[in-house]
Amino acid sequence: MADYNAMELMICVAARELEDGVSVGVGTGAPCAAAMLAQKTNSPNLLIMFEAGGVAPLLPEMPISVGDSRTTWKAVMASGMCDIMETACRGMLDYTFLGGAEIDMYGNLNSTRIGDDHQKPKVRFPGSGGANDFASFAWRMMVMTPQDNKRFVERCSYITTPGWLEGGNSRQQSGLPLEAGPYRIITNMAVMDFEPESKRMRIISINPGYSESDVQENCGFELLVADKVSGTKAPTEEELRILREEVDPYRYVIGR
Amino acid sequence: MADYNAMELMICVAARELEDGVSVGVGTGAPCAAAMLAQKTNSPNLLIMFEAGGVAPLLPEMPISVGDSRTTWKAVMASGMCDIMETACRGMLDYTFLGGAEIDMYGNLNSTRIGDDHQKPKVRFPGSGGANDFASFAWRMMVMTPQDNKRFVERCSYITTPGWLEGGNSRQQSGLPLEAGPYRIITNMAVMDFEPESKRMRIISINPGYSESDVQENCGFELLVADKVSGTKAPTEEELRILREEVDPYRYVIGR
Amino acid sequence: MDIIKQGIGKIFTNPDADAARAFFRTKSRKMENKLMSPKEAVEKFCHDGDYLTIGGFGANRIPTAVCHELVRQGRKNMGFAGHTSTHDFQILCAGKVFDKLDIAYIIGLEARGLSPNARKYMQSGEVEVCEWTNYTLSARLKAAAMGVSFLPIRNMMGTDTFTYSGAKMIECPYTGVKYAAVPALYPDVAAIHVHEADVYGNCRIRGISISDLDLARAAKRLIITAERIIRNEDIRQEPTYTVIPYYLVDAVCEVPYGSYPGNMYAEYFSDEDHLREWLKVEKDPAAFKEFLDKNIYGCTSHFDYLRVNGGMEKMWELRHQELMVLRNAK
Amino acid sequence: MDIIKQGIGKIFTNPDADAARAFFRTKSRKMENKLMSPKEAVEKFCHDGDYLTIGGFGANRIPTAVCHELVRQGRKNMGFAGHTSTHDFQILCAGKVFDKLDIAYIIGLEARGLSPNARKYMQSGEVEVCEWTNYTLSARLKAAAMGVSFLPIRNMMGTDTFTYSGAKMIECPYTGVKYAAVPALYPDVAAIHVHEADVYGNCRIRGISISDLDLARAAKRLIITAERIIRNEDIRQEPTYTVIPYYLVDAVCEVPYGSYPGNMYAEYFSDEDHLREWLKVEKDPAAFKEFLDKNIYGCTSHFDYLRVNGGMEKMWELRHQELMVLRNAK
Repeated sequence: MADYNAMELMICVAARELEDGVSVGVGTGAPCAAAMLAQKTNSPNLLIMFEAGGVAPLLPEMPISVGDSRTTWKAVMASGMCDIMETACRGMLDYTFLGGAEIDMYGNLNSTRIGDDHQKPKVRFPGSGGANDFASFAWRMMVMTPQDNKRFVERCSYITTPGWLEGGNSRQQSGLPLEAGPYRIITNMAVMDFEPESKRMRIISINPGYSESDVQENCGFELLVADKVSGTKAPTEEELRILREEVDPYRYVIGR
Repeated sequence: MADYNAMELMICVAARELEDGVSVGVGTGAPCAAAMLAQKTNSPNLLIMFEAGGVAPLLPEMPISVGDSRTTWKAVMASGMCDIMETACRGMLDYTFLGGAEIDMYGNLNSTRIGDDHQKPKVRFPGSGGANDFASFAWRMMVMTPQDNKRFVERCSYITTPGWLEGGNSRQQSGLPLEAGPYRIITNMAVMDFEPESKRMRIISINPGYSESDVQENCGFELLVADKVSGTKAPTEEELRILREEVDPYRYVIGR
Repeated sequence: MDIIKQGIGKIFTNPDADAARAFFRTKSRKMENKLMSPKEAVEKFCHDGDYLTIGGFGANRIPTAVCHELVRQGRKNMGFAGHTSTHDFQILCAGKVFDKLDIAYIIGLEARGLSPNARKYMQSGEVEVCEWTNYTLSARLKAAAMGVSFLPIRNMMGTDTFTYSGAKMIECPYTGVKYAAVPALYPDVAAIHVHEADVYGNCRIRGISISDLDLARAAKRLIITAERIIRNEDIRQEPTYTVIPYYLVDAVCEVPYGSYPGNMYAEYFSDEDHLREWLKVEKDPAAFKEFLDKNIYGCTSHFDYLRVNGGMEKMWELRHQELMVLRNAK
Repeated sequence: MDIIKQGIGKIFTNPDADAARAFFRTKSRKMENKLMSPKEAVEKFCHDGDYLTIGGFGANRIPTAVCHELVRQGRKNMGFAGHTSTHDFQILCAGKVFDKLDIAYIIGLEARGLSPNARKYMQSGEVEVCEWTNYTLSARLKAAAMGVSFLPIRNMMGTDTFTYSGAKMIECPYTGVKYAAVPALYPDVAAIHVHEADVYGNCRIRGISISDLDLARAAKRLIITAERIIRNEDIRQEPTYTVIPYYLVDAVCEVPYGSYPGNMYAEYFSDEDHLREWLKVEKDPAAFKEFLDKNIYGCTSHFDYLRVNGGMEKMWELRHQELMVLRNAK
């Protein structure tokens, strides 16, 4: 069996979620690597969009910015932010990948601040950027993140980006587009989805080398467990080869 | 003194209203002729816009459509309808020229229908097109039209395009942008403005060969009369030469 | 939401953004070859009762082949946006293709005069109408393109255009100023003529775009007719020029001189003689029938239509006329 | 208008469309030569207390010369849109140019990491903030570009981003669905870097436009920096390519390599070494001061800044890097 690190695993798992011919809104780093890997494996017709305007580029290498020239390299269109976000809002964006300093049991994300004084926060993060936008509009939002008690919290101290909000049908009542929301949380330890009624995070697959109790112990809230929990399939030799040789040869992402 | 017809007079009078460096939204025909004449006489810096997207063309000849290739001939931009109308809505459009089957004492225009059954009108006209848009947004709306009792009515049977609505401050209260509205009505007989308080149509200048009573008799409502009524200045030799030789050599408009 | 006032016009399409999202979710994102004839495209994507919108500006950059096909195939009871429409409207009236109509500008051909037949149809009572303006319909398409169910705009208020429209008057939540809210218009199907497209539907347009960029995004199904097909490599060489991306497009039809008898920017001027003949023959039912038989019903394709109207020689004359104006006018 | 809910954030600019109209009425429509240096442009059009917006995307197609000038001339107490901002934000923080901030994305340089100095400034309590998102701020600019005071959008709801924003929740008058209404953002002044402009301000951009077409229309005063000046005849030869017309523009500055150290599509790649150095020196106040003296305070122009960072040789290296990616990547 191949040797791989947690980042490589998460990227491979994420890539497999992108069925052929779907659209995905990505940022730099791991999400972009997952999209590139998917395009070279199970989803040759993957439609990649960048929030600044790049549409369906033939990515020559990992962009360092979602607006740099690589995001429109041999693209079919160099558009703008409103066009991309409005395309998402019209229902044309299937997937997006996001992250944050905190994630809670309903998949809400905090990328704004720690500390209660909003005008003088203890720690300031970049803020929403396009995260709130993509999470509101894309049908399915996914997260790739290392998992620990500090990051996986019962309730985000600040919700930058909507998950299922307060669970149940709270998102449906919020005014956000119907039926869109968090779909998969992919960590170094496991893969989670959300239980359809309560919208609480739920273990559906456990990564090689970890147990259910590892996953639960590294989470600041109680995780639900699916009726049938599978073992996450390890990266294949072929996935790793493409990821290492074609997607990220300089190990910008997988070297972390 | 030069010999000229009513159309030539109206075009010359209209052109003189366009001070140097203002912007004007025009259609085909007489408005376009007036704009072209102005550009070649008193307003070399006139900014001409067409609703379909043409911006500041060097018009080689009269367009037959506000969207034909002449409207972007050596233009500075070939844009679109929303851009033009939104530019007007932002307050960047100074003048526009419009017309209609009926015009009333407040400068409202009917270009929609005659007859009360809206679904089965006695006579159907083209409708608003961009007229309601330009009249709502441009600071000053002007009309060039032959004058008679049937066209100049106390109240339009249908208001397609806003003038001062019901007069007084009714337009101000309507929600339409503030301080914009009808400015000059230029007919074969006279030039009218609108009395500032009541917003009723008012004679300010009478064309050569007509009297105040001619003007009043060919109007279906009582015209106010400015304190000082001047005589409309006839077209100059130079204006006529440019109009006939450079603006409309085939007499598409001035031959009517 | 307080509605201060509202028009009595009927709204023919559903402005609900979630309903539109549910449709767009099912639309393919694959880059597939979508080449077909206008005949196939109309058969496949235009149905009786559908709401239709035509791109371009009346007799400029219009998808004539699709308009003719709709008449030839006898589509009926469609809804239509009489928006920046002139000759396209005239063609559709010749076939009585629609009986529900959003009106901005109809029956006229601008400086060329009015269409007697279109006017007769509009005075017959057979068409249910709702009034808007050119910009208002553009804004309705823009709302749909933005994926929202309404937009606030500042015109129409105080006029009968508002009264006979489907607009509603609301107040700005920030300033208290009154606005006309207009409902998003998501057409079931739209047809747009462009300069160049690849087989997947990535399109380039030269000259004015009118309302077509929003229309392409608002429409549930989109038929592109193109002057010429170019390679996907050409598209990817300069992605700045792409204004309609492939995933909006359902059919790509190569139709040279596809805007004829209309004008096509930097390609050919309008055939004013032919347009004048249209307006003239409409006055005489027998002559009009003969004219339609010759130009539409008797033609099997757009090439056929070009052939009966002077063919290549005529097209080169119109091309010359356009390029002389564009390149050599004083 | 029923307001269901509203954010507690402060709105720093007046969204009123009639107030904006009154300003735009006074703006010149004459095609006049607007060439000047970035120094003159900033002196003339950027004042203490003004609300500023910067075009581009953080370290892509940014008007670096204007950002440096604002710091060099010591502008203070400005409002700023932290919208698609990265290196531009970092520069302005170095000079503490603003103290009122609409936030979408700040302090980060994307995959490059966070700016220690910008973060420190944002944690100091010296800056009054209001939260939004990238699209939301784009929509606020779009509202202004459309000449209205608000637009309805479908994000932010249910989150603290809404709570700490200035948005208001309303209902669609057609569907009853909840929307976030966002207020128009009319910046006092904006600066945008473009590929080509004529002396009047007619501009062309290649590659992505981000939010710059709306920004150019929303801003009351607009400074253009351009890679190169082209002739008005060139503009008029192909009006399709013009995306910013002259009447929006107040100043035109020719600034070759004007986006340096940022990326400029099809011209040159970003100088990643220089950007890394920025992030590094910010950790050490003495080193940072020295760095700023060398790169901003001690420079008299953008050419000077280029000179101290490797001059023409470095620029050709970055150009090579960009064109290799664009033309020759596998």
